[in-house]
Amino acid sequence: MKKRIEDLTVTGNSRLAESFFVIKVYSSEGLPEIKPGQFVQALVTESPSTFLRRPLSVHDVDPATNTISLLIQTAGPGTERLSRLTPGEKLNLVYPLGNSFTLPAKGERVLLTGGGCGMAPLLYLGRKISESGVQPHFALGFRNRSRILSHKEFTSLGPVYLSTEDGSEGHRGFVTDIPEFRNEPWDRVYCCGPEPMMKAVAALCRSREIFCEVSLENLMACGLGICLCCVVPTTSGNLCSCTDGPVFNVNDLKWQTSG
Amino acid sequence: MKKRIEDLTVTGNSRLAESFFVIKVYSSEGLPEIKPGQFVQALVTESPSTFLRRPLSVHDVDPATNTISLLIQTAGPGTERLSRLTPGEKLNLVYPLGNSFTLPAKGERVLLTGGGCGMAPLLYLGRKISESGVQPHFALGFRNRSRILSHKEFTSLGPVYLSTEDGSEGHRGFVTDIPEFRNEPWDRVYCCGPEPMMKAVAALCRSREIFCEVSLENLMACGLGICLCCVVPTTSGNLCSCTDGPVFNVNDLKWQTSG
Amino acid sequence: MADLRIKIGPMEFRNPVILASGTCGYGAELEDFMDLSELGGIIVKGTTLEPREGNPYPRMAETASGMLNAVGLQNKGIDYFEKNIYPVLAKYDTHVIVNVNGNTIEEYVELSRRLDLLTAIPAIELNISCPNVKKGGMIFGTNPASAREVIAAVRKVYHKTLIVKLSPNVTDITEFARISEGEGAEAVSLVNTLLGMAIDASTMKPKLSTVTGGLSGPAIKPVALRMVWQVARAVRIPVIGLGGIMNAEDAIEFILAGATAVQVGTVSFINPRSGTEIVNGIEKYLVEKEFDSVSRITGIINRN
Amino acid sequence: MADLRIKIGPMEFRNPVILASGTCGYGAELEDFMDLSELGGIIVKGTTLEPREGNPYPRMAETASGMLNAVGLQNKGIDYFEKNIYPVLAKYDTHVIVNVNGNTIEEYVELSRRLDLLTAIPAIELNISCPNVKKGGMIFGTNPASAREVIAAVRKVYHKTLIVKLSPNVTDITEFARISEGEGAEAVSLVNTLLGMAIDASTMKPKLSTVTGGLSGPAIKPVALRMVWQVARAVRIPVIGLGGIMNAEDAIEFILAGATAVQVGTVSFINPRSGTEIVNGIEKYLVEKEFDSVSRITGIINRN
Ligand SMILES: Cc1cc2nc3c(=O)[nH]c(=O)nc-3n(C[C@H](O)[C@H](O)[C@H](O)COP(=O)(O)OP(=O)(O)OC[C@H]3O[C@@H](n4cnc5c(N)ncnc54)[C@H](O)[C@@H]3O)c2cc1C
Ligand SMILES: Cc1cc2nc3c(=O)[nH]c(=O)nc-3n(C[C@H](O)[C@H](O)[C@H](O)COP(=O)(O)OP(=O)(O)OC[C@H]3O[C@@H](n4cnc5c(N)ncnc54)[C@H](O)[C@@H]3O)c2cc1C
Ligand SMILES: Cc1cc2nc3c(=O)[nH]c(=O)nc-3n(C[C@H](O)[C@H](O)[C@H](O)COP(=O)(O)O)c2cc1C
Ligand SMILES: Cc1cc2nc3c(=O)[nH]c(=O)nc-3n(C[C@H](O)[C@H](O)[C@H](O)COP(=O)(O)O)c2cc1C
Ligand code: FES
Ligand code: FES
Repeated sequence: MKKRIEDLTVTGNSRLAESFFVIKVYSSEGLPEIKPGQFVQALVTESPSTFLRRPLSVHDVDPATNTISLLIQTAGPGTERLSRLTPGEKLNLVYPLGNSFTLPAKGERVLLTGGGCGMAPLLYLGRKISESGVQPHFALGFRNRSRILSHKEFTSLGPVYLSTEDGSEGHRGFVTDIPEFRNEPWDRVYCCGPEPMMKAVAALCRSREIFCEVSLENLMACGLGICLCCVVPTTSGNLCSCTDGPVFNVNDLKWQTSG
Repeated sequence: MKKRIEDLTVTGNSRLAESFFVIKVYSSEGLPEIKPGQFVQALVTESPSTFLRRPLSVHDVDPATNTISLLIQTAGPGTERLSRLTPGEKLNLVYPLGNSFTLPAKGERVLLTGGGCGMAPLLYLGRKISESGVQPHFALGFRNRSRILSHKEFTSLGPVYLSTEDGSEGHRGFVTDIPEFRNEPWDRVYCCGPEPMMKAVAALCRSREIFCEVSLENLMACGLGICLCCVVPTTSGNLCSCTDGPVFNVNDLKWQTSG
Repeated sequence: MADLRIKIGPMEFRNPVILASGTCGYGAELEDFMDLSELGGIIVKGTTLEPREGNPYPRMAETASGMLNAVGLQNKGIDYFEKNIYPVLAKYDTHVIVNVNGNTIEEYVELSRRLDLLTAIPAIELNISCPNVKKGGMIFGTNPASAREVIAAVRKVYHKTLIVKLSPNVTDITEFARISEGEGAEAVSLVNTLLGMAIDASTMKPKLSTVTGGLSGPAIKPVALRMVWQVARAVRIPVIGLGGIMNAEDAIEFILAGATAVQVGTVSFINPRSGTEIVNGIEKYLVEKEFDSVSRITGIINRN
Repeated sequence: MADLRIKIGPMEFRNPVILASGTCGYGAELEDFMDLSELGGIIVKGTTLEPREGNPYPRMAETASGMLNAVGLQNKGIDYFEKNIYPVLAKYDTHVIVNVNGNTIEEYVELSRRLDLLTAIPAIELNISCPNVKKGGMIFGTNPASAREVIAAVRKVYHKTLIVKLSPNVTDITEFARISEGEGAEAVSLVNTLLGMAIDASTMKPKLSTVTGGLSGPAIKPVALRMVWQVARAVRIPVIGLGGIMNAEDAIEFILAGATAVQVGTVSFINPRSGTEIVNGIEKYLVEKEFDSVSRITGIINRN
């Protein structure tokens, strides 16, 4: 799968909630094959304090229209500028980058869990899992009711369980407090979200010996494996989260030591 | 006259000709007194390669609507960004800056001459001269017919003589080749334009002992007299063109030595 | 309310924000934009014994997140300063510090002696780091023996607060800080500009009349911050940090790295009221983080 | 058509554009974006005798028009290189140069000796300027005696083209260039990164695990250009210029200042095909300006 650098055309920008939005970009060259869990490196123009590209997970792919969706949370000047993209503008991407989630085998019970912009890669992953004939379940965590992102598209793929930290909707607490998460016999759990969430999910899965993959969001300069800035300590030494990841099996990560 | 730093609101942006445009900005605080020849320092946002403010002459002032006009030529990334300003956007200015042209006495015969973006300060100067009861005449020079800027507003103030380098409209040659310039008994000549033009005008005026003021466009960092980067050699030593100028009487300039 | 006061030698400053030399004129130029009495102090233009015309135009080139200057210490000399500028400065309700320059040790000494007599000037900043003059300047600031000699000589005749302004164009800036401390300076300030250069590819010529010039602005902030951190760990006298500060957050970073005070330079060209904005921003930060004084965060990154 | 060929020692390069060490991996990572055979050469990752894990995460911080890195020479060591990487590199139709690092002179020498035997590697770049390792690295590049010693020692065992990569973190870089020339290096390359630092005001902590790191990108271009200009006037061996080159215009500025060739570093992170774009841009410039070869403009600003 060749990586490319390409000017895509913004075809949509819709706000999901305070500080979350979805950008759709269209490739006139025709999209390459993109695997769930892969990401793009987006060039942010017109933002004087943004020097490097910004890594963003592929949220969804529509091969019929050659369109990629990106689910973005405003975190600073770079994402703020992206939030103001309007249809017709160009967005230069280097993509597709990184490895991908391992798809389940037929008949496995799989849970996709995440929160905030960590939901980004889960939609496309859920779609691919669903296409492979397996039913994805989703466990999504939010701070409170007002921070809940629209998740219609998730619901169309499988059951969605919600948690909010204050209990204002769904189960009170974190995703790991959702009864379906704790009690059902999952074969695989996929997770993307803030580091504490991923660590909690990983701990739960380890204790129950569930296969668990997480998608890391380490700081990146290149996204191409040439700067070695995005490393994560693993059982096989420091690996680049941009090429050996961003998806890692939690058993390979040395999380106990790094924080 | 106090200088200020203020967010003004863009109320208009109209293209005059290939690479020339006029921006109108509105001050909700009410404009201070602005003298002809003064300039503003405009903050260019969203242009990563533009670090410093950009000096721009006041092209026109409408005290009734608290609006300033700027006539701008696209020269690089900073002015290019300004050319894309749209009504409603803010433009942060430090202004009013610099000295000003010396207004003529009643009954004097005055010629305002310039070319390209050097026309910028001449409209407001012409308006002020006209308001003082003196008839301004204008001699405007252009490369060729297609580069001629719309000058309706000049025409409404006084006679306009044109020159083009290729003779495609008006007199062939430079402004100094315009017969009215050469032959009429001017008491005062005011000039703003490319350096070769200003030097030619200055030489002609000196030889005929005509009072002549030019507005310089030296590179500036601050526009406030604090960086000492914009100096011009004068008979009284190096002076700041941002505070002692931008308007200088040509007799005070040591142009012979500087190039 | 957080206590923003800081001390440098015997001087107490209202707050740690000082306008940097060569970027605030004599203060008056910025009075339309801010109240100078809200600042910790101002360091006026580089001053010399004799008047100087400075370098030929062009003296400035914009660079990525910064600028080069080659002003070359244009000023009217100490006689003019005493007669025409000092009387104005003497009325300011803020610390006014003079930036002292010379071609020779004798010139530095003579100028310092004259400034020692001006009661309304409580301190001088000895500039041994100007990259834009052929003689003196950075030559003193990049050679340890010369640095020691000029600081010692000035110290003998100057009895008030002596700040030495260090050059970043050296292998080991802590060496010069230690020399300053050893020779009795009350503080060091750093950094002056980095020696840089710009070329216009279209004309195939250098952009500055002097070819090289001094680089300032955010581009140099990482280097300045590193040097401030190194120096703060190497000496006990207060460190005044500068280089690329554009806002309160930048200023706070220097303080966290160990700077007792900061100077704001190039930013004044872009935002002429940044001085007081930075004062307010530091106060806001302290209040939000629940520190009762700025001294609580000075050098905090080195504390454990 | 302009002749872009340049020579460094006995080597002829197709054109003066070389990918900089530590910013192009082993070349393969960029092959999807450009044809490496269109480049003058590539300098692969900093290599050491023994494998290295590098520094802990975080190793990177964005700065104004630049970035800091603290990778710390993570690599798998020369054994792994010979067995697994060299066979791939040997097939490239461009000059492949290895960036050589060590903790001790012995390590530099042993590594150079091993590389001398690899026939498809026509040159090494001796990195005496890495700011991100505790031992070796910049310590050799900021002390003239150590620099001389390590260059002399490597020169004895290395018989092909020896390029010495100089540190900008020195008072006088021409001294190190002259030492390199004196000890028989075929060329010098400059600059490596400037030592810098970044702090996160909200967490009150340094952004890098190592506190300080190496600054690269356009922020440092004015300093790099100045040093290249100084060095080009100080030595007769070719100078390879780098530091903040983002496009052909930047590269041309280095050549006008006296660089025989240029390296492109950090820009590859932002535009992974910038290498060939810069080659094409230089050619276009020469044609427009009616120069028949790149050598006609090398150091042109010094010619009158
Ligand atoms: C592989 C990968 C995939 C990602 N996918 C998405 C996505 O789909 N949607 C999305 O909204 N974001 C995603 N991110 C995070 C996103 O890249 C950052 O939020 C973005 O770079 C911030 O840029 P900025 O200029 O807006 O903010 P900055 O000013 O650069 O940063 C603002 C704050 O965010 C922190 N930050 C910046 N980058 C990261 C990071 N990579 N990880 C953690 N903290 C960071 C900074 O330290 C700072 O505190 C992903 C990151 C990676 C590495
Ligand atoms: C007092 C004053 C008044 C001015 N009034 C106007 C005006 O009313 N309208 C207008 O269009 N322009 C005016 N200018 C010039 C204007 O400031 C520059 O064109 C602008 O700064 C260029 O910015 P940029 O980022 O677009 O181009 P840059 O990329 O900065 O520069 C593009 C090219 O223009 C040259 N250049 C930049 N600034 C100047 C300058 N000050 N003088 C000469 N060449 C320059 C550069 O060397 C470069 O070759 C004025 C300048 C001054 C000093
Ligand atoms: C135009 C200009 C003139 C300067 N003149 C002086 C000077 O006379 N004396 C001095 O010590 N520093 C001088 N400096 C250096 C600044 O005081 C300051 O050390 C440097 O610019 C770095 O800080 P900054 O990045 O905040 O500007 C000058 C800087 C600039 C940009
Ligand atoms: C992430 C990173 C890793 C680097 N690794 C090395 C290295 O291993 N050896 C070396 O000599 N230089 C290394 N450098 C320095 C670059 O080769 C180059 O000298 C420097 O980045 C300045 O050039 P630039 O501004 O074009 O990037 C590295 C730079 C970066 C940004
Ligand atoms: S981000 Fe550069 S190697 Fe991963
Ligand atoms: S532009 Fe700074 S003094 Fe004139």
